Amino acid sequence: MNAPIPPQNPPLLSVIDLKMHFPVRGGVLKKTKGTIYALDGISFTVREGETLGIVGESGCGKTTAGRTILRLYPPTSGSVIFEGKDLARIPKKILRETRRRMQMIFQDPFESLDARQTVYEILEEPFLIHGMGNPTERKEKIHQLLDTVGLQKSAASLFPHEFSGGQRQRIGIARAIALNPRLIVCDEPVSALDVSIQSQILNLLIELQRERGLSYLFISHNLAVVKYMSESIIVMYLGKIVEHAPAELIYQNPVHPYTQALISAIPVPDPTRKRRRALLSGDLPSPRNPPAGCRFHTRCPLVLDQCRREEPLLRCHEGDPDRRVACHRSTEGIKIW
Amino acid sequence: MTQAENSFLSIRNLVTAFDTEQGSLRAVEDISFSVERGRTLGIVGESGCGKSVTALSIIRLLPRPAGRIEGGKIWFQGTDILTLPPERLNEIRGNRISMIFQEPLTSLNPVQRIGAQIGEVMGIHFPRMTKEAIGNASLELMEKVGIPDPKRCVAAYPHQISGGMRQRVMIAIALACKPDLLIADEPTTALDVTIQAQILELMKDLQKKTGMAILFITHDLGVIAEVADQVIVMYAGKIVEEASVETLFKNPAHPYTQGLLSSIPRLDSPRKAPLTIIPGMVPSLSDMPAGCRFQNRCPVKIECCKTIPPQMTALSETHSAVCHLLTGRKISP
Amino acid sequence: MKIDPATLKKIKRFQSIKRGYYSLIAISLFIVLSLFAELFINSRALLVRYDGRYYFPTYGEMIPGRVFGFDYDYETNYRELQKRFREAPSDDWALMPLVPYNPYENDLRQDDYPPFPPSFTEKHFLGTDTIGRDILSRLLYGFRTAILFSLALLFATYGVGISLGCLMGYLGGRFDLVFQRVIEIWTNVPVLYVIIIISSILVPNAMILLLIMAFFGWTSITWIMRTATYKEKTREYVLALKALGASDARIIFKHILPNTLSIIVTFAPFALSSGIVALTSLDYLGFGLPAPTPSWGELLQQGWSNMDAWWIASAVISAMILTLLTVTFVGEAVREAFDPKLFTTYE
Amino acid sequence: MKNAFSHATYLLTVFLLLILSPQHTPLFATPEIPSNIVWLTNDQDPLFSDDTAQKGGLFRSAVFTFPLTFRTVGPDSNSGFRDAILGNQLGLIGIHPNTEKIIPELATSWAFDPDKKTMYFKLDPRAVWSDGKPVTADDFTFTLEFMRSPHIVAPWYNDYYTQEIDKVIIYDDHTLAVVAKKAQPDLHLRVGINPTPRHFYGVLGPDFVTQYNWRIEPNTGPYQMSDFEKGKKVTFKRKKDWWARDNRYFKNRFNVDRVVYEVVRDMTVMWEYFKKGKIDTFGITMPKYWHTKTQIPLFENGYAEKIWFFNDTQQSAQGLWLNQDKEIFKERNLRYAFAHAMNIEKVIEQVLRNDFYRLEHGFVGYGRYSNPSVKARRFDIDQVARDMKASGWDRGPDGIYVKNGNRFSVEVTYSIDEHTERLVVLKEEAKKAGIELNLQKLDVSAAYKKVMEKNHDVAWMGWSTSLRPQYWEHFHSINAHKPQTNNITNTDDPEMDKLIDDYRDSLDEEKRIALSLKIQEKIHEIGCFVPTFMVPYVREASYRWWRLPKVPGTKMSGSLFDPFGSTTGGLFWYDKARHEETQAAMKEGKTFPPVTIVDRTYEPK
Repeated sequence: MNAPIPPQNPPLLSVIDLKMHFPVRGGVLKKTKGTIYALDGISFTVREGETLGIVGESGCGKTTAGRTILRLYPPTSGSVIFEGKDLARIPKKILRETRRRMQMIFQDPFESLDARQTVYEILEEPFLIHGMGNPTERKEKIHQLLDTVGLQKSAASLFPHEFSGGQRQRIGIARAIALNPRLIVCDEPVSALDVSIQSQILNLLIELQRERGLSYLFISHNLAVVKYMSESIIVMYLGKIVEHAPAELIYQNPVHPYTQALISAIPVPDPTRKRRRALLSGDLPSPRNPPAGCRFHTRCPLVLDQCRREEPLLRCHEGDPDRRVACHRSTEGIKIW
Repeated sequence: MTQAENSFLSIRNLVTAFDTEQGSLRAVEDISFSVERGRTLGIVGESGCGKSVTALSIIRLLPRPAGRIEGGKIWFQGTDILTLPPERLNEIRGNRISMIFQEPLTSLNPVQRIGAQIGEVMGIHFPRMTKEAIGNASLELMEKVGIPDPKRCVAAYPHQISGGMRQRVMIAIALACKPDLLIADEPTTALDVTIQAQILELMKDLQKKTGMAILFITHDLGVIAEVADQVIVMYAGKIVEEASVETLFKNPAHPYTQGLLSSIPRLDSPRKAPLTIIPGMVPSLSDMPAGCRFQNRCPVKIECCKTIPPQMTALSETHSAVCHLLTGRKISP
Repeated sequence: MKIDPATLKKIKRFQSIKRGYYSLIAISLFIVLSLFAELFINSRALLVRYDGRYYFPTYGEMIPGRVFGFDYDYETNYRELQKRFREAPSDDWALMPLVPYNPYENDLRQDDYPPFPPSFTEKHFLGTDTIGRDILSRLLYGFRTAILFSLALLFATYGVGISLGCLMGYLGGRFDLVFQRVIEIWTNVPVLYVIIIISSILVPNAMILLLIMAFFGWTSITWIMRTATYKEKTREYVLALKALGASDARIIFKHILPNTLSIIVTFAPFALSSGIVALTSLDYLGFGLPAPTPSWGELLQQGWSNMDAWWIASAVISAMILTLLTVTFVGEAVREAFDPKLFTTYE
Repeated sequence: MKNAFSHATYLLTVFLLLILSPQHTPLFATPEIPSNIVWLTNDQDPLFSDDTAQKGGLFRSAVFTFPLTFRTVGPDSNSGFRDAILGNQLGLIGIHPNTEKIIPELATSWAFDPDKKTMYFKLDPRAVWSDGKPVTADDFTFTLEFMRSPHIVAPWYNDYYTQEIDKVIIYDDHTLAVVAKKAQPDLHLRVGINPTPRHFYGVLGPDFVTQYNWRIEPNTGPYQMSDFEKGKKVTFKRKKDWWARDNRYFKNRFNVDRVVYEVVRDMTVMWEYFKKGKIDTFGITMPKYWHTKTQIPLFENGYAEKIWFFNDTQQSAQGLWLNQDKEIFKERNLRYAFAHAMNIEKVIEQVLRNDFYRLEHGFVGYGRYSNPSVKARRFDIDQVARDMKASGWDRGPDGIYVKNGNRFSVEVTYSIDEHTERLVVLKEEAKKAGIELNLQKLDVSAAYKKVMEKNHDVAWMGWSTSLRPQYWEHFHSINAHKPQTNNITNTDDPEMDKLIDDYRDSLDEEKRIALSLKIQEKIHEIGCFVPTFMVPYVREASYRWWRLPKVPGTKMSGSLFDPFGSTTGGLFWYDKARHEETQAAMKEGKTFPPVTIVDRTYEPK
């Protein structure tokens, strides 16, 4: 197949073999009793003006990925190259400055705002932290921001709890774009919102991306939303990337059995489409004790002996540099439903 | 006996209110519907629309003294639940009507073993069962809800098992007394999709086997599409549309239902194409507009929506909606 | 700076709890009153006119008797002065406070022995203690001592507790670990005994007592603050601030502290009353502030050993009940306002 | 014993010199009694008991704490309860409480050696231990062994019996001599030691302290402990055929059959016990009790009686001790001014209800050894002004004297709660005189430590007494300027040293008395001690069926209802008829005229 290669934007963020292991402590002296392998060597690239989606179920490490990239957690190993600098290694001072250009939107729009501050104060905070502008300039900026995210100027004097969830998320977005970032990590930005509000926020995010050339790292458990938002998608399972592909392909032709199962499990709002279900048995194993070999082998319907012993590498699928799959049987073209 | 009294579960003109700092607010206002034996009725709506309150009203489990049922009738197999004395109520609760909740961890007693919790329910409702019989029945139940290695699970505490397993345990408890009606309030919302799929399958399967009726409450239209036979759409404490599941998804009549269906991105929707939106937000209970409650967000609002509350209009045998635009009109199936 | 509506709501709720609200007004009034106690209860005259000159003896240095024509160099006895002016009519006069006794002087009489019962003519409205000191005077000044002491103690323990607790919760790790153990050990020290031992060796003046009590009193609020901070710092808004590049200090002082404030406020009235109780108990046991500092504990001790002088015990016990009740009412109302528990049952 | 408590007036007990105690020596070949000695005895002195006294009855008393041990030496033995046990241990000789002459106890006669170091004794052959074993001369040898043993863990006794007593010489089973280390004027006060039952203790071992905690030692006195309930009460029983019951000075004494001590932990509660009739007597020396608390029907109806008995015994040197090493007290004028600023009279008149007497100097009550012409400085503001002016001090803005920025503000260290009310009055009065007192109340041991380290400005305290005035430890320069000595004023005066040295070296009583008077004048002149109060009496409340002799006590009586104590104890008796009469009256509501006895036999003029 010689699909035309689309022109690609230059990379903005490259993550190379990033690992984040959390020690589990216990006892009087808080000795390390174990390790949670939240991220166990992930690599990917986010291109300018594009969205990279990360999907996966709870505990797969997607949230950790977002936070580690922003170095809200100090990574165990690996690199996060942003604007040519390795964020995992730069000194705190430079990091603080760099953070202006990478921001985050959180799942819970109420939790992520300081309830004691007015919207004005919340939005002023980024400028104050970085010592930018005088009061008049800041005021003007804040009003602009409010306008950008579709809120009234009068909202400035109100407190977060006086808003509905969707409006709060708008405030969160306004804060995230206040410093003109280039990258925004969106961590489940709509999953706490009511369905009728979700679309408003998604539209806003798209609009902002278009206007400002933003890149998003879009994290969600909702494959439909991720697919809608992203150019390419990473599917994670237990701290590992199992599949990485352009958004359309992942839906049309998922390769990894986990991806397939995930897609088949998503309930579709169409009662007439009674599909065959690929039901996965069992639960997600604990990231404290990931299975040996392929991490998915405990639930995989296609499991071979090899899968139990040997960990599959994330390799290009069928020579396509944009498609990577970590499965021993990826070349066999088996569909599990 | 009226038809309502005769039916399996029939709610008529239910009004439930809560005392808050803003005064008494009606979380559920004048809703009526019925559920048939062996069928699944889905109630769908956004947070705060009154769907959970409806469920709690049915088994009279409202928090006191803030919440109370102000009016209406709830007929369950010929008895009006609202007039039952408390001791009779307990015979129905858990025995003929069971309920499962969204967060299985908080619904289970954290310091009691799983086995004991299942056994306890049976002990309450079948006082004549021996300990051994209860133990065996528990194991059997757990097997039935698909818990692998039930013997180990019996001895475990709730926090030691996964969320999916906990929800299965909840279902096992709910099924312990072979209820005629199962009320499931967002039973899969806290679960991962792969687990959700398992639970949904399980519920459908169990319904087939036991013939119980299910009242399935969720905000997820996708889930509704999979499980429900009949669907009620609620908005701001009122029912706005009721239809069979096929009709609803194919021919949504109420602008709100239409908006909902078109605003969610689907796996096959084109990337980053602007989504249809329902503008604005749900009015708060303390600040309900006169007339139609959806008027501030409705794209097809007309003058009378502002002042006159619309009435339920039957569009077909199985389909009715509450909208001025539909008055006098029937949509052919 | 605008008070956020959540707080405003709490304040409103507090105001609506009448018992607590009026208690707060009452206790504030008491405190203000006691701060200016010299104007109501004092042996010095408020105003003296003598030989065409006016004197304001209340605040400032003592005026020796000779200035007013007495034959002594020590402080003028203004009661006698007033009496003298009255007996020998002239333009001179002296205006005495409501209760013309200070808390230290012994109003002793020939052939009659204290404690003297309440007397309006003598202006000992609550009587005198066993060495002829005015009880009302000692009560009010004792209240001032106790409340100021408790407030100081409150600030000291809260100062330490809040900063340390905040740091423990925020920094976590080894710092937290070490102090956790320290607190655990600290809380197992029987504080009262330690204070008794220390204050029997050291001179127990107010400052030292305060230091000792603060030294052992900081743990509970530290623990509370640690927990609160811990909870607060894992909240997403802190993460958001970090992502914005905010410094730790900014996060702690501008965000975490204000958000944990309600917890501190809830505990404060109870801490205040326990401070009063602690000081009173120590004074009662004789390990508190040195004599002759006016103190409730000392009065209570006198009352206990002189049950027949009913006015001593009844005055100090009523005063204590009143104060503690008021403070507790305030505390209750604050807690109710800040953390309303709506009682819910299920049918 | 309860009396010791009720006299809150007695301050720090610094040394326990009070009692007779010494002891004895190893023996070589049988020694000969010197022939040049004169055997003495005393059957001439007046009796002080009452010959109408009857035997019988139960006497109930109370103690604050249960003793931690029944041992009288070693750790934890120094409780008030020790007096009860030791009260039943006789010595070789006693002191007549009124004439202060030697009277027999275990020894029937005695003799002095001209060397003024040795005293000879003949034991009463009838003397037996409570377990029936005879008391022999060897028991006195054993006292020395016992008291010198490291196993008793009592350094003070170890030291005393080594430094003061040289040896005990045994001539035969009932004849012995006790030899002091050095010649002394009042030898009999040192060598009249107690016996210790060798047959009871045998060889002492390192487990002595634990082994004898709760064992009851055989004794020679009128009572023996019969049973006890740990933490609650102790009962003493009168010996039916006590060997000394008919001795001249023991006759008609030690009358009650049983004495019960119950533990009552609080003074106020103890008073309630008395009012309920659960204990028989109560010490009411304190003004509060004498004047106020006894104004109740119990006394008004005559069921209980009050007695005020003046004694004439050595008075504790109570007062303010100025530390002359402190800058402010280096100047004599300032010491005088301080003394004149202490309004002791006001305290006596208006706080202490004239119940206390002004102590004129530190050595009152020592008979001829006391100087009646030394009078304490009286409160005198003008005199203070003169003294201060002479030293160049003036009143500051707050009325307190200042000079070069130094205020005349001194710290008064004290340790007894009840004294606070006296001190606050002194403080207010001193303020008028221009001197500021800062009251520093410390725990007893902390105060003691502070004073012993000479860190005080002014110490408010008293010393316990001995039979003769002791000057050397308090006023000799050899004890000045160093810690852990009793010269807490740091008196350092060559003239004083000379007088004290002469006093100590002299074996001639008349000369000693003359020197004693001189020293007391000198102390007054130095002005480093402001004497305060004395309480030359005891006051007791008792139910009316408890009877006392016509003169209810002796010159030396510290309590009228001390059931034991060979010198002054056991004078009272139980009147059964009156008890029954009173009980009947109480039941019927009949009353008796109230009785308050004031006995002024020994009142100081």
